[in-house]
Amino acid sequence: MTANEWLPLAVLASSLLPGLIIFVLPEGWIGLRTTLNLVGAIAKLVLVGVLLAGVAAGTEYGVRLAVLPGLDLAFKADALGLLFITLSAVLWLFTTLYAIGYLEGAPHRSRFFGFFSLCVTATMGIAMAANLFTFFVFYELLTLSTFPLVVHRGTDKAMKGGTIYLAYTLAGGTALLTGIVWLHHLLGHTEFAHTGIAAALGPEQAIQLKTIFLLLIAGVGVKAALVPLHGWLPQAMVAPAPVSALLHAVAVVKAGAFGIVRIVYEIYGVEFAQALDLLTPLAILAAITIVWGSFRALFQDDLKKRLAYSTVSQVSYIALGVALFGPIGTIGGLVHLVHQGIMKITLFFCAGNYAETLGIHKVSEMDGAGRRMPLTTIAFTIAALGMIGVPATAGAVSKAWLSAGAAAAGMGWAVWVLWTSSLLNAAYFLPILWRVWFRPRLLAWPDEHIPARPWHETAWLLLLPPLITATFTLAFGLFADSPASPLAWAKLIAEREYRAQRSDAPASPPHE
Amino acid sequence: MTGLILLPLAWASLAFVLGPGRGKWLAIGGLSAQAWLAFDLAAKVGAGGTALLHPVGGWGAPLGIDLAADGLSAVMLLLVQCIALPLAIHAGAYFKRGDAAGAYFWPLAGFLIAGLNALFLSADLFNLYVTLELVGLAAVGLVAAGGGAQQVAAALRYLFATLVGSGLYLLGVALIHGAYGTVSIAILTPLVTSDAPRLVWIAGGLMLAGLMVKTALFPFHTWLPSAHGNAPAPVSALLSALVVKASFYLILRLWLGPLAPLTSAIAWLPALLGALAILWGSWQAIRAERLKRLIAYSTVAQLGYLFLIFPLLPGTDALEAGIMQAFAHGLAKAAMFVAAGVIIEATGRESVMDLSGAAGHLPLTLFAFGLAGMTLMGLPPSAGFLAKWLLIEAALDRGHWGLVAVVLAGGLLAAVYVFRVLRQAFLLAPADAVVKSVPRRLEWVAFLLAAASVLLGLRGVDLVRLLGAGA
Amino acid sequence: MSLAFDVLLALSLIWSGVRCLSVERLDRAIVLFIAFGLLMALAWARLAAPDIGLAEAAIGAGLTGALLLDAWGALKRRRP
Amino acid sequence: MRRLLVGSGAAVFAVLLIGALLEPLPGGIDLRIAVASHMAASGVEHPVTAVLLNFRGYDTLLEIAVLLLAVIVILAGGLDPAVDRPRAANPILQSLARLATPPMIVVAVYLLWAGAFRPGGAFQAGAVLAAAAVLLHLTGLLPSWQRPALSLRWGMTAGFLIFLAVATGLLAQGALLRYPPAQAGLLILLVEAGLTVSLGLILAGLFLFLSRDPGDEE
Amino acid sequence: MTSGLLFASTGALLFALGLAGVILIAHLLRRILAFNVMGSGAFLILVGLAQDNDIPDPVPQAMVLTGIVVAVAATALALALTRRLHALTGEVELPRDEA
Repeated sequence: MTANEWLPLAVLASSLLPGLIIFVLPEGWIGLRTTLNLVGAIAKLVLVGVLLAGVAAGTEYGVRLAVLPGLDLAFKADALGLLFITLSAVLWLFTTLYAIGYLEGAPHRSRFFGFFSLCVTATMGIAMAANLFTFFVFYELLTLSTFPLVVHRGTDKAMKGGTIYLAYTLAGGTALLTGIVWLHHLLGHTEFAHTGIAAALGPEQAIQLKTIFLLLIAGVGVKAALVPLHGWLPQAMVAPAPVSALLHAVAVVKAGAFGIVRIVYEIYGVEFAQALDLLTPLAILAAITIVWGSFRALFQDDLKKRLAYSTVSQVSYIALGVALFGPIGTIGGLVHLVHQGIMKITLFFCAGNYAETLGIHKVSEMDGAGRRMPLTTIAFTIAALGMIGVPATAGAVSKAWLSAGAAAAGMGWAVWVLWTSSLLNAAYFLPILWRVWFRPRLLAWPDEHIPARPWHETAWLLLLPPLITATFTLAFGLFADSPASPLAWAKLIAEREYRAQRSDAPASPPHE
Repeated sequence: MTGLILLPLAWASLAFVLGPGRGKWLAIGGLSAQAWLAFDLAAKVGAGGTALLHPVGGWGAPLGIDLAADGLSAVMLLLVQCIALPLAIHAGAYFKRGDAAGAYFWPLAGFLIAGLNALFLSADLFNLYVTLELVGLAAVGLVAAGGGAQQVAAALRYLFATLVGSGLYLLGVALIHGAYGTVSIAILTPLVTSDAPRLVWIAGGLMLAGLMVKTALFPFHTWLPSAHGNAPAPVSALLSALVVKASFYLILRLWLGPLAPLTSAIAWLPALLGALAILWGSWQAIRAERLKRLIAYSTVAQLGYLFLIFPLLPGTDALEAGIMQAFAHGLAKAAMFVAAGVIIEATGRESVMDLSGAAGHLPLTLFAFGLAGMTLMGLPPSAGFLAKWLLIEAALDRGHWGLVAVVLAGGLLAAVYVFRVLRQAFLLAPADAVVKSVPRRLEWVAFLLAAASVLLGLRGVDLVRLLGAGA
Repeated sequence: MSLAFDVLLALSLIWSGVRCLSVERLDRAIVLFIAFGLLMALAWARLAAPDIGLAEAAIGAGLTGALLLDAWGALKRRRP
Repeated sequence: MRRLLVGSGAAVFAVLLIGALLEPLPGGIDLRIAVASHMAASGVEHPVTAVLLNFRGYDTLLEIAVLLLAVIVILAGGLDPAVDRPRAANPILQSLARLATPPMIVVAVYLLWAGAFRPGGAFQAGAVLAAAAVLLHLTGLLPSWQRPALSLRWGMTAGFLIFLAVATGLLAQGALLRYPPAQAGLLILLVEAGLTVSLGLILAGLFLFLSRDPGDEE
Repeated sequence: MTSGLLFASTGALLFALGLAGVILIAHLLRRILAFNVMGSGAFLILVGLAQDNDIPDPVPQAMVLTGIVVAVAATALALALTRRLHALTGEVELPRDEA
């Protein structure tokens, strides 16, 4: 086995093995558990770094294992996959740090971190899947490994949220499976390829292909929280804050969005999907989701619920980008995959901090929190402004490319959708910012935990992660043109995805 | 090949001579040797690509009885030894010294396993009847052993079902013998044609019906939940994982062998019953009050999948789907019953509603239960998923969308009852809950079996290759 | 002549079979069953199967009959 | 309603079956010739015994296992602490039973020996032995069995173990139970002798283990 | 009609009778009787059908001998369980299964 073959497996193993060991560790072995977690997370980052360098240089990483005759579990690390892998690996490290701080002293931590690691392993598998079959395997594993995290608190409310989560995702998985087996039956394989593979079938199969597309998108759309399949996401906010981070930024909704990208680009191929008239309905669905999510977010008093609806809306930016025929839209969608993750995880970290430190769960309780927890609130503010798309933040970059992509694809209406959404974003985030910074505190905090050292506004493990991710939010906006930015990588992907199908990759960024 | 029959017969009878409660190490030693023999046989069959034949007495059919091992037999034998050995280790820890239920466990289990191995190797219809009786009576004995009224009633219910089943089968054999003068499968197969006399059609129907009763196919399933739901955990595991598969195997043998020219007309009947079994069994599992009864009804449902393959036979992937399902369910169900045994032992409660907090106290067991549940739900990467995949592909191959729908619906229903348990277990424990400590070995057996049912999903290709040998 | 005997024997078999399953009293049913076993032994003899005849008489009628009677006794004694 | 349904179903089935039985059948394989031509190598002269212990001896091996299994199941079923009911001790019956026992044993031995060339054999012999035991029990001379002692367990299992050992030993001949024609007679007699004793004990056991009256309150 | 076929037909009737009995009769002891009648029917067919012209065929005869012994084993077992059930509950019929 060559290095190019085992590297992808090592990426999986770097979270799988620590996870399995953690499962059987006695609850009290905190030191070893923490070490395992961090060693795994850092090892993964190192491995991902090696992969990034290799893929940028054009090396191909891949390995496959026959599961049934004609059916392979296959992995590859390509530019698109690495975008997702890098995002998850980086955020996993911060989420782990945050979770260690957040769960200090809580029961069942071995179980929690075990499933946590499995969850990330599943995400890595999704990112590196070289065919739809492998994608599905890890997609379902992700469902299963997140369920125990969602219900971790063991309360009736947690169970309700968990059950709804399962009902949606398992039903979605069933649709996805149907589509995949059907496709496999028609094509004999489901390997991802830059030009797509569905075009190999003749036009007489158009109806079947459209039905399969519907099934596949319904399957991944559940996790991507496309309206009307989004109902689980607001319910799942009962989970502990690190799990919300996982659901909204690191793994679950991202897996769905990533699935849409793979299916459109590498199963159907953009050209063929366009020829089958699949892109416009997808764009419309994404647009509806964007507006509806933002609209619902307006009316949520529960902070995490508001953030959850915001996710519903923001993740569909990715789907919209994918559905905009042309490389500029693609770049916008892909870069938002990263940007949304960075921004949303910051928001959830901060929400967790408010809840843990002050007992704040509702927007209406947040008056004056900025003065009590200035650092947390600064991070929150940066991320919220990013979500709105204020210039100099990562969000602005995404929206600029998406708008340009919509214009280039001749879908002027999508530009309006983006503007509407930005206005709604502002409408549900700015009141929060106003409350935390400018409204005076009149009442006592609902449930305040005084930190051990009073000059810290909260435990440093809880504070550090949001500050770092907030910094990223700014950096990715300010230095979008740097070759190390997510935008540069998204361009690389778009170039590779389109090189096979279209000649001209975009050279210059659109004007903002 | 003969070692797989002789060894368990020997250790079973010696365990009886040793006396009540004794024979554990004899059994574990014997089963280890058997496991080696089964792998060896699989390797030989797989390498040679043809069936191995052993004419008992040196006479050869039709005068004598032939033993035959092809890929299908080899797979089933592997299944038996791979499940029996861990279960023996489990049972060794489960039954305490002086436990009435365990007093004769070893000889009974030995005869059961001997009967199963003999059944999977036999190529003679009447000899198969004897092995069926050996398996059936040993299984009844295991259910009844040392039990109270409920267990005895369950055993009696089971006894009559299995006797009716073997009676119908025996009559079928008698008619076949009357028509052709032989009971050797190999000789009968070319003799039976689609213009066979009516007697042969009746015989085929009787044999299949009898075996369906023994496999607890809906609507003949009524004996199963009480038998599997009331027996001690290792017994339930043996019964659900292996015993019902034996009669299914025989149905498959007949269907693909001597009865092949007669079955095309009725191929939809087993599939229809199988579909009803999936729906009804799952529904009952969803409603069941006791944990073990839930698992037993899940067996009723999972057996239904086995019968969905009949309209797809012979065809690509269909047989593979059935056997993969049998294998996956065997491992997973054994794991699940063992896990349930651990939970009941630890909490002292049998009802699903009383499971709150179990996940906190018995994380490994619950994890095992979850893994086994994955296989039952057919979620990847488990072997149950591969079975589902193969089944759906085979159904698509023939354009049978109805079967696809049933398979998918069954998976979702399974999720409902599996998560019903997991959900309850994840709830916080009531303050007054007392949890006994259980030997870790019990937990590990459940985990290993469950993990095997999942990991087999990564090596399905080997199973399929072996299955193709000598078919 | 021998066919007539066979027919008579077959009819008696059926009659005793039906009766032993339908008769009201359990003890009579068991006795009828033993008679059924003995008739079976005769039938085996008529079918040129003396080995089975012997076994049927000894095991089928004899031992099974004894077991049944003993069980009947036990069930009856304990009837409240 | 259920009675009517099942009853008429059974009737229809019987009619169909009889109809099919009376149809002419194509001539099948006739094993009588094969049996006859291999009798010389079977080691016995009675065809049924040859089939039972040689040609299809494997069936018989498993059948003994079933019988042994039945005893084990009865024991495993959980015997209550037994109250052995004293049988009505009728002195005349007792002396009759005492008188009858030795001849019954002789008959058993005869049947065993006769099985080689005429109807009879281990099963019938074992049954006679069991009958003797039952007779002794019914007259109150032999108490019912409580818990099988080691010797009794050996006795019930010995026949099966001898059979199993012979079957396994003959693997050296190239196949399970492949008797070399020269020694076949002797080996079969050995197996049958073992089986007679064990079958006698097992069949008696079926009765004597059961024939207790657990929890008889009187 | 040969006597073989006559007894085979008798066997068919007895089998059907026994089968109906096993299904319909609730009293366990009677059900055991029915099972034995059913078995006898199958045995008669096995030998009777092979006996079309009065020369005996030892192979089905040996099979029936095996079958009879198996049937006795099953009967003894059934009786043991019936007695055990009666000792525990005082019932001679199976209780209803739990829901």
